[in-house]
Amino acid sequence: MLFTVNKSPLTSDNLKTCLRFAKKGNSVLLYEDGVYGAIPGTKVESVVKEALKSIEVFALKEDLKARGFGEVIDGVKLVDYAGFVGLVEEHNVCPWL
Amino acid sequence: MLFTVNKSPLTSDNLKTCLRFAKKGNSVLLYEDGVYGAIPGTKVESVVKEALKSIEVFALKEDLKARGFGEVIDGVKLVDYAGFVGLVEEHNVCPWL
Amino acid sequence: MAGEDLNEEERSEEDKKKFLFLMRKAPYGSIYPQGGLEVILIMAAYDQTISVLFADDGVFCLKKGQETAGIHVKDFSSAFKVLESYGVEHLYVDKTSLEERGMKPEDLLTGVEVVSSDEMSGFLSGQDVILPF
Amino acid sequence: MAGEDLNEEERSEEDKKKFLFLMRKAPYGSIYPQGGLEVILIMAAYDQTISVLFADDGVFCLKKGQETAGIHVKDFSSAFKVLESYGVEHLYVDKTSLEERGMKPEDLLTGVEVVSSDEMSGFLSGQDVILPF
Amino acid sequence: MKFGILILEGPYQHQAGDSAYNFAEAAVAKGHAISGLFFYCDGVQNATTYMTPPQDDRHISKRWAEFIAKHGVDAVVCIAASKKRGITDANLIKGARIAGLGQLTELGIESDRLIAFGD
Amino acid sequence: MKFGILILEGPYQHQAGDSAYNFAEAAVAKGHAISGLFFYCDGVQNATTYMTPPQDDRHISKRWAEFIAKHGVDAVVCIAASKKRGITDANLIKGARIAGLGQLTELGIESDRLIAFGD
Repeated sequence: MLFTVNKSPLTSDNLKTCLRFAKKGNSVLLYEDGVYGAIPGTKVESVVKEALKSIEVFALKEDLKARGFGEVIDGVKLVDYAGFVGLVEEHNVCPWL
Repeated sequence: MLFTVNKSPLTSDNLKTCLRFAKKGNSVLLYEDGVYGAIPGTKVESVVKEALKSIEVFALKEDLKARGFGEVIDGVKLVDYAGFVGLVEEHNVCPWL
Repeated sequence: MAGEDLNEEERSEEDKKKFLFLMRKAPYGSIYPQGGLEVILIMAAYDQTISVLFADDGVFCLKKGQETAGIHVKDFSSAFKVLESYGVEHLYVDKTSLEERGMKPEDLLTGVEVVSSDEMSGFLSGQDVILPF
Repeated sequence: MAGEDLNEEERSEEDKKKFLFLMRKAPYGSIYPQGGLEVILIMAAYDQTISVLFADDGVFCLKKGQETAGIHVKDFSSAFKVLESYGVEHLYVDKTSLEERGMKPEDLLTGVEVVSSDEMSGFLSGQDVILPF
Repeated sequence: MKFGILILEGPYQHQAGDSAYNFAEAAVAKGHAISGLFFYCDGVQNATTYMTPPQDDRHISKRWAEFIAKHGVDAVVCIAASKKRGITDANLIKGARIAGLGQLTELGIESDRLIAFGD
Repeated sequence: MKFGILILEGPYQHQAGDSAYNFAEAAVAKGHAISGLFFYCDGVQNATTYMTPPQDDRHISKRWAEFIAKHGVDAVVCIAASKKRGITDANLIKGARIAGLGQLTELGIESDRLIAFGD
């Protein structure tokens, strides 16, 4: 299962509630404003670090770059749109809008 | 100053960040999905109760009724649309969208 | 689409897909829950497996006593009551979401199964299509 | 509108209004920040007092190094750099919002005044018009 | 008092346009003047004559047109936002006009209060 | 694989429509088929020919029309949502068709994956 999260976790609870449903072995893709969850040093960094213990977290490179960020929290994997498509090949998708 | 808040505080940080800027004597109007902040027993009730110590909190009756609620946290004042207009007569407005 | 000429009788059990409607948004603030409801009512005419999960602000969709006259929009909440008669298999409500909103099952306008997010995790993975509204 | 035939020279200092643009939304996810920016650039031609406060996700609008080619939308961030030359009086950034996002003033693409929400409270009350974007 | 109203979201998708309308109605019912409506961003979609909602639902653009006519309100639809979204004089509700963002500044200057509805 | 794509937000206001387009482009670039596009709620606005965005900005409906033609994709625009928002055959992009919500069910059945973009 791939959860796709597009809201900024700095202002929305979306990522947190998504993680309540994401179980071991699931993946979460952060895209659009969701990518702010991938950058280091924010107030939600600990939430993402905790999640990384049991699930895979991806961030969409194009959206990160658009927003002026490159570096991500250790363990978060960067994917481009082709990688996004690859994740959808591998998993059923649960869009967490 | 009247802050108008239209997002559900159960999923959005809007109400919390608004309250950081609202100082003693200011007012906050909860409308649209913002009215969920006015109902008793939610996980954000304590935030609203704390706010009521220094500011006035209003909730739009029409939006509450539409959503199936009537009862509100002690101290929250109900206004109808005429009351909303009255609040805007009295205060400059800061829409906290 | 190729599927158009298949009618429901022609679909065998194995052809059925599992559709889950994930209702996570409050009613009236946006069109989403109403939009989801309209899809469910149409999809019910197809012979598929349909479940609905209400989580986060989506649980507010099921609140009893909605009266929308004052905001001049259509009250669509009563339609949620008929979903079971439309053949929707399961109506689930996330327990934590309900509790965080100070709500009890008796506040809801239809009978639902209150479930934990742990129980739902596996269920989500078993769905073919998840539609978010 | 009656005001249309007044040009800026004809307005006395007392006629000036204080406009505050409250930028609280992240760029690109929605049109809001770009919409606000376009209003500011037009309003600058009028002889009014304009301030901008970046708070919450709005501080992300000022992040250096935005490159939008990959998502095929226009990068409008450079326009924020020219606001002061357009006569915008103050560019404020809320300190807490910046800190919660792990950002420092040097991450921002233009010089701003970093302020506390306490300082801003009084300032907000003194505005004639607050436009949220 | 003179109230200006800014509408930033389109019809049916978000409640913002409904709230703006309900507020405007309540304001005139209390004897206030609406100094102007400004439709911006997706808000411009509220002003299209092309919508044909179901009979049992509100007709958002017709409702605004009637409000504008009844109370003689100046209603401005942002030209840049309209171009992006396909609003032209051909599908603009009666009583509204397409104009630039300068009109929003004018509205802010002319109004005792300018209140925004969006998402 | 066959990917179905559901678009729930309108053009320019939210990133959802852009993300859907970028995803669809990347999917065909990887050799996948797009089994269908379904435009619902404000998403129907992506399919209007009436938009005339600035030269230096993307033309969202033209981009979809070109994508649909190039890859022979079935693109359905929800009839109920279109009526509320003024989309008709008169302003519908080439290659798209207006139809009912049953088509979304069909798309779900026909696709290996159905992925939604919204807000």
